[in-house]
Amino acid sequence: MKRLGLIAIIIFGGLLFSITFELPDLGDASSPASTHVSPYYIEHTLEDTSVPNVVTAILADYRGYDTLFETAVIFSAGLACFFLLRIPERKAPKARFYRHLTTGLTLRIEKGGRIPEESKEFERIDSAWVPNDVIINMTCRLVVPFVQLFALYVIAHGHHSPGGGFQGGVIFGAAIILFAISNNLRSTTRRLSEKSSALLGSGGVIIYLGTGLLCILLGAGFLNYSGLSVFPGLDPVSARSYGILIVEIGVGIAVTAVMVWIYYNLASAGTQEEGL
Amino acid sequence: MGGMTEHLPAIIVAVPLLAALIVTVVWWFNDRLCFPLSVAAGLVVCGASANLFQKVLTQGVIEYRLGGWPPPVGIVFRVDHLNGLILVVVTLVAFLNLVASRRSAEKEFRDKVGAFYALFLLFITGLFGILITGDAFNLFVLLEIASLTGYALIGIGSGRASLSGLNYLLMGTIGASLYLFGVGILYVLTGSLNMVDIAGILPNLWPSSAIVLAFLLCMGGLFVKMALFPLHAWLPNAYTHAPSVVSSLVAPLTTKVMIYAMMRVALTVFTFDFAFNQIAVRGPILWLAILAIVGGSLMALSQRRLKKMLAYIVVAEVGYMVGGFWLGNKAGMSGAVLHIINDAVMTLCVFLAAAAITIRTGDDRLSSLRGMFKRMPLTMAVMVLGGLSLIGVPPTCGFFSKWYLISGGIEAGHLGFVMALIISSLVNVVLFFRCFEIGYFEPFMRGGEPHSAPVEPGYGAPTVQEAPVEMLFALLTTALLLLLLGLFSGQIVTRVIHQALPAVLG
Amino acid sequence: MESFFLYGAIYLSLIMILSLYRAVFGPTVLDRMIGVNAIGSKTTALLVLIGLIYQRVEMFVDIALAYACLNFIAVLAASRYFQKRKGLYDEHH
Amino acid sequence: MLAKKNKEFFELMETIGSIRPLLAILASALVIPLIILSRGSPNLRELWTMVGAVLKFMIVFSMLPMVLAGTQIECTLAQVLPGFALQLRVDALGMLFALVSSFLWIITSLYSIGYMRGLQEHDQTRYYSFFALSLSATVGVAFSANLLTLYLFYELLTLSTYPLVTHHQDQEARSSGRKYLFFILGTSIGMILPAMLFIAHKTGTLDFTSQGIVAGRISGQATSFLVLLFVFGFAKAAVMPFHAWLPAAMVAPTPVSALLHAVAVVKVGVFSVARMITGIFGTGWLDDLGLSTLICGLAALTIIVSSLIALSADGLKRRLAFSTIGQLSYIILGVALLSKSGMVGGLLHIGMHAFGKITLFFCAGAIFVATGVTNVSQMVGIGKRMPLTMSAFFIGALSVIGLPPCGGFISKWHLVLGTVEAGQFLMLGILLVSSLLNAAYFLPIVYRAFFCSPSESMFEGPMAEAPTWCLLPPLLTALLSMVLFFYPQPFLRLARLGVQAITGG
Amino acid sequence: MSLLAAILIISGLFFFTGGSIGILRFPDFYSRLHPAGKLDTMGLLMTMTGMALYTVQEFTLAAIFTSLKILLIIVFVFITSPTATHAILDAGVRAGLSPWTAPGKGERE
Amino acid sequence: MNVDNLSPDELSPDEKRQTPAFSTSLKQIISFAITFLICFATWIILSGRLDFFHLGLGVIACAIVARLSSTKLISRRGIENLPRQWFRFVCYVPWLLYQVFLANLHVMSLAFNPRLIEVIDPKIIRFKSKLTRPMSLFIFANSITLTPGTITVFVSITGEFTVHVIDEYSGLSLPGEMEEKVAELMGE
Amino acid sequence: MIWQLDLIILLMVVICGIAAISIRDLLGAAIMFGAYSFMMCLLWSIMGAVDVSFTEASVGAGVSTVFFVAAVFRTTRRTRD
Amino acid sequence: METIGTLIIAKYNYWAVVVLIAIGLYAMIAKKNLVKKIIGMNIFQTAIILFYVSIGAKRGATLPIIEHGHGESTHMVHAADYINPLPHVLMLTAIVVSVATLGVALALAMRIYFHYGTLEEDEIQKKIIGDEPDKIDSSG
Repeated sequence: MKRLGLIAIIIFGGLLFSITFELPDLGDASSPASTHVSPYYIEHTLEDTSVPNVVTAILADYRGYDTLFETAVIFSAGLACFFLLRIPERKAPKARFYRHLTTGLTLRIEKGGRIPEESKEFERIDSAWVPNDVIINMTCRLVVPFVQLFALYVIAHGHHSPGGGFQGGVIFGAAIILFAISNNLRSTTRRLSEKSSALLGSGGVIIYLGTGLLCILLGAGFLNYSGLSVFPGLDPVSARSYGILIVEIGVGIAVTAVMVWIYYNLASAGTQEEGL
Repeated sequence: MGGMTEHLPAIIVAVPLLAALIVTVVWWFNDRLCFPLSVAAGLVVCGASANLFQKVLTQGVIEYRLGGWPPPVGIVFRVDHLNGLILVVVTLVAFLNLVASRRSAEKEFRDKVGAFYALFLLFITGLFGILITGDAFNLFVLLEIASLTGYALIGIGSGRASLSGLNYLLMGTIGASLYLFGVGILYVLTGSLNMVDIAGILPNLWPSSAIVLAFLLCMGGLFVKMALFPLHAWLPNAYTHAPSVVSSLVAPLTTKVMIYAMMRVALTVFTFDFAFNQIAVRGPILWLAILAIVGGSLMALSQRRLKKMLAYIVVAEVGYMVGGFWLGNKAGMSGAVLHIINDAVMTLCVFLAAAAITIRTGDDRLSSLRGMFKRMPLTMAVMVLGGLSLIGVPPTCGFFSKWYLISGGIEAGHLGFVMALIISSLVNVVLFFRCFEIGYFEPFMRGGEPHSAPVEPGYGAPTVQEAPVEMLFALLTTALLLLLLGLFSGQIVTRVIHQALPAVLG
Repeated sequence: MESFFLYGAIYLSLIMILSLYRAVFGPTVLDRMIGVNAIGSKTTALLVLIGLIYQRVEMFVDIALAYACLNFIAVLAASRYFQKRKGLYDEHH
Repeated sequence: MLAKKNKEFFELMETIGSIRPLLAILASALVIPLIILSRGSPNLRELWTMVGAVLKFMIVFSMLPMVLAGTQIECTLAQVLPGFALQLRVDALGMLFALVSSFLWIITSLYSIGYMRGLQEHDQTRYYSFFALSLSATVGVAFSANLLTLYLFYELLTLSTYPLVTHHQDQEARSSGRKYLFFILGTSIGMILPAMLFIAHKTGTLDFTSQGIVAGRISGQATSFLVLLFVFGFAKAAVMPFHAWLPAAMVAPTPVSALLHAVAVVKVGVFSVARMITGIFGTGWLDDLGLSTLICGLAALTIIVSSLIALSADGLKRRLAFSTIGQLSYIILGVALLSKSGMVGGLLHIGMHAFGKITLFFCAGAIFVATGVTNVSQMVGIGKRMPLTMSAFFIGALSVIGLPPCGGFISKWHLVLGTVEAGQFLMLGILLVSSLLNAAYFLPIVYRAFFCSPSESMFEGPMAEAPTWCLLPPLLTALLSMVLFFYPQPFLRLARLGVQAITGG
Repeated sequence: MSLLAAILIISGLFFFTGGSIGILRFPDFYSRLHPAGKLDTMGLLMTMTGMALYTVQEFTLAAIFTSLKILLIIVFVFITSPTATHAILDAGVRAGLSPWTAPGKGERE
Repeated sequence: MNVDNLSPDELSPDEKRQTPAFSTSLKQIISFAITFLICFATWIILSGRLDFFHLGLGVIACAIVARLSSTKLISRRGIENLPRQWFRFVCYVPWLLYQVFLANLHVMSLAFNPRLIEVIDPKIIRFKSKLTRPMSLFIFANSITLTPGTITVFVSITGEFTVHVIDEYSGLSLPGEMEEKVAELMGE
Repeated sequence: MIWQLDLIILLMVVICGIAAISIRDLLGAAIMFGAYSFMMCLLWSIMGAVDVSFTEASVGAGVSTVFFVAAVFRTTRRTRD
Repeated sequence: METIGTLIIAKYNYWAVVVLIAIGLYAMIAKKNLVKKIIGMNIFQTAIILFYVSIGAKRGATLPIIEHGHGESTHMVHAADYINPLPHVLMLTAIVVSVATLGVALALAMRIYFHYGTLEEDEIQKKIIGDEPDKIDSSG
């Protein structure tokens, strides 16, 4: 197998190598790729959509349809992980673990212990050998809000700087994952349950798709945000700009939720009892 | 809603996507609503596709600009006779499958039924998108959504399913990436992603070997996705080990849609002249197709499991269509297109029947067919019809596409292809009649006791236990479709397919 | 000044190769983690340097910031592994 | 000159559109649901069968006057492929065959009732349903206007007879069924389909016309190859070496063997070959190429070899089967002689042989029902126990051998004339030799049945005929065989008309 | 200003160098963490400060915000880097990796 | 060494409970407000755009974050002396930076020392700190990690420190001055 | 377009790639894959694709490595190649 | 010599792509461990992303974010000054797709592990054969 693989790769590599001489040089400004369609984008983005970040404009508007499906792909990945891994019911474990909220100490309650599942003083956590690491906990307490804020910033400022819904969503998701890693899965799912992550995930895509469909209802084509200009105070150009923002927010929500959802399922092997 | 018809192409894709999302939401609150919602979406899509097809028939090619941007800048949908027709069949097949899947989905995915329907809808969304998109890159994205959900649906099965699913995933990703690479080279050379636009620019660049490689990469990627013979390794296991309802969804649709994508890429992007005259790939691909037909058929012979056998038949059928297309003449291409729709229905028919049997017996070995003519007479009748269609017996649609394919082969003077088709038909005879024999001659056994050779006639006649009623409905409709497609194949070919074939073919 | 940044960036990337050595050949997984962590912090600096070279530093700062936040997560996740799975080398079932 | 004459003839010939041919085909197919629905009550079920049979015969018969008047009846079902339609056309040739088969279905149905009830067979509903279906297919073949339609019904016939052949569902039936399918489906897909496609590709049409469609469009070499493909490919005609399915298929219940293997299936085979020779290749073109000798040679070989095998066969049905193989080749031989009388003889033989052979099969079935005996060697003295049956057997045998006063004589006479007309004296010799052989394998049965010494007889005791429903049909067909000797007019006229349409004379 | 920036950057690079060489040279996992955890943080601090200074040279609002953002990175790194170091070390301890001790000095704990 | 011993599964014996100066709901509001303000300041730095629209977005974003994590960022306990802490913190940072710089020089000298192996003598030491609040523990631990030759291995909630030192010299100063500073900073 | 840097980073990308597939420990491979992502991110910012770089930074550093570690955590680190 | 040097500088991106594709494909074909295969798959995908991104590169151009953008639409924008943004957009999508694929692939790998207790393909194959001794088929 190895040898076969090598031979195949050498042939394939040679084939690819042989055509490199026909392709334009790296950074060639006069290559067809840079002269056919892309100048249109660069030169017209501002007047079409008033978005300085050309990438965002293309992503969410000129080729917004791609992005709709990109979001759908992410969503289906979340759904797929859920579908493949989730094990809904499990037999109750021998012992439960609780953390005292004010001190952060861990309690081990044997089967039939007294502390109820829902308690204000205690919080049920994952398992015995996760130490309550003060340093990591504190760091995350400090860092997570800022990461979240940063993520929101990235989503909101996709028009002017790199970033946008997807990047921001991933960062937001990563912030929640960070919280899950530093604390434990159970306390994370209490804050953002699997159900809400699923709902948010589809909700995000629905925002995107709904914007597109709303455009149809408003008389423009699918995903043609200029249709939104029927709302007061919007001209077609700024309507496109706001349309892009709405869409980015949708993407952000969906991506956040789905990343978290995938993490829940991967880290707990579908039980959602105990994470990484 | 008169104004809405103009947006039909978008609606066809948006509705199942929206339904998938809503199903996901609704499922957390009430899981009984999932099925009706999905069926409603399926119905809407069926209606929309029929309507769209009608529009295409009257108005010619429909181009729908997404976001209102003109083609090379934005993405467009292009619906012509060919994909309009295939779209109708694909929506119909998907709908029938959706209806059929109810009982067993509830049984197999008790607590994840919403996710199942959502993935189902996402899967078909991807397929519809692939069919109508006019953008080379967009095709990739849609390809991925269809594949990704496909991997999940296949991997959920028990036993080796996840391994097969992962294999499929790896192969599928290679395929998609190769395609993406090919599109990348095209983009480097032309600077465009719109299929028609690329086709307009490419003739200036024909001597370039880079284009040939781009062509090979695109084709290679799609060949992997459609499981053309040497690249078919993922398919049989994936289809065998997937849950029954899934294999009856994936098997009829995936390969067919990929073959259509191949046609689309070869004809629209690279143009007929390039694909058939400028480069000499026609011969090798034809021989690959022949290998696929013969190899698939022969490997199907050695299988002991019903679904695996059917999966290998799918491999062979892929050879039919690829070969027919690459014959490069009118009859062959018509045959290939006709076979796409016929094969979608035929495969649905046999896979659904297999699913029904698997549901009732919990086993998909050939031996599980024992006594089935007595136990599930209607299912078996439909399966016989499907089998006959795959063999190519006249009143069924399989005969007609085979007719075109063989006459295309004769016209092209490619005797190898003709021989391969005939051999494969003969092998199909053996395959299906082996199944029928088992169902007919061997009595039903409970619990899989070894069967004793000579059997008293009428021994152990079991009670009739048909498939669930939804499945039966789907099965009978499919059977009807098999005959209708056969009877109307002349109309389909002259009024639809010939309209869309390249003008060079006359 | 541009060329200064350029050479600085090149120098930094050469240093990264040194860290990479540890990441590639580190005898244990933890050594690799050290190496990768070190690469991560250098990458953050390098991103801003590239921004300076492009003279669009405000665009690259965001990436660097994201990097600084997120690099930490990967390391934390990997080290978390050892808090639940004992044994530096692989467990043998 | 000849062509011109033909043309004139055709211009004279009237063609009318009617759905009657379709109705004739559907008559039996439409009773199937009724048969299935009334599976609870055997009487009702068999009533439906009879209704279907009679209805069908009446529809077919109602078209007879028109056909005899030189009219063709056409019915286009669907334009399934561009340029190739599913089309039905009733001409003299088809009428002849349809008449025989639909008439014999009535008798066979009667016989079936007796036979199946007598043996208390299982799955009778399935049996009757497929029986009806196969009759639909048979008439469909008879009325096909083009090769495509013919192929369709040919395949339908194959498939619908499979459950009949394997009716017993035991190991023997299974292996016979396999053989049956292997030969018939295999040849039709492997040989006929490509040949048909080749012709369609070369000529652009598949319609049966009087001069054939191939002439001038396909080279001689290709034509001879195609001829071989068709002659062997219609394996139902059982030209050696594609005959092996026929003896094997004798495991079926006797009515099945009787109708299908004396009338429907095998006759469909030879009818198809005849259609090929006349309608596709055209007698003129074959004559020009000298291919008739080839076909005749094949047929002659089959006749001789099968007769020799029949001589040595002990099982009665097996002997009858090999006899059938030989007789079928008579028909092919007759048509392939390309002489007028030869063709008339061949076509007549379709009917005459059918009546004779079905009698023989009915008798064999009756013997089996009454005594359970299947081998010739066990039938010593059976004539004393079942005199009526054996008399019918005797008449049937005479008809098959071709001796007066039976219908078989008429057809054989024309065949002999045909060989002389065509100048094929070798064939004449073969005909005569084979007639002798026929006599040699049939007459000893009769002889031993009636004229054995009591010590050898295995059937002492009083007369014990088979049940009435088993006995009447062979008597009836035997009688008809004799009637046909004296009054062969309808068949003769049809055959002449058909031949006239072909040769234009 | 830009000279100061250059000096800061150069010294930052110097710290980075030290960190990388330290990672290579130190004998075991625990001791390697010292250069990795500290020198890299310091290097980052210095280069970033240098770059922030350089950016703020052109004294516009945008430039100020940009350099503030760079400072924000430093803050982040100062919180996360020791934590990451600690996490890795902790992992090592839990994984049961015994620390390298100087030969001859033995375990004197 | 036994890792499991390090995890504190027993309740802390002396838990300091301060008498609340504000009611809980007021505390909530205050912590929300403080979080919001901190976030908004960060937002402005990040955004760099002072127009109405972007500030509006910022308000929304900060509100979301503050809603999500006001309990995380600002501990409810001791909310009343936050300003003082922050002032002290600002004073503490330069000292820390200086220490860090020293530490780096030290490690740097080690890294470039050709006789590295002979110079270093890593070992693990433990000590008990008098600090109790998690925040102070955290600051102390991170400061240890940043300063010469020492890395915190583990801190228990009760203030037991496990520290890896690169050589004997580095470990001498622990807990020492730094602890005092941190204690002063956090008002303990 | 800074080709000098580009080449060095490319070299490191290749090294990381080879290391990621040849380390006989899945956790190590996952970590190396993270490093590979870093390098890719750098490469793309050098080529001026800031958005792509941003995405890769957030995905490679934040999510995909965590996914890998989680998967390895739930399965096994053992690998024979 | 110089021409070779310029050639290297002019085309090295493609060659890097080729090398990375080779690495990825090799891992997917030759490695037996499923997670390794998944890593290989990702490398393969990134190689293609690299290809696209390098197409977009443009000498002497700046990032595709228009400077002094908002509100000053009178400002003339020259396409040659900005890097081609289209490949970036495409590759954003491709990266997302690859992350999604990665998630699903890992989920599948985990299921496989739970079922067979190993991630090595050959060991799984052995187990399959061991499980079903009467049904040996060669294809994986």
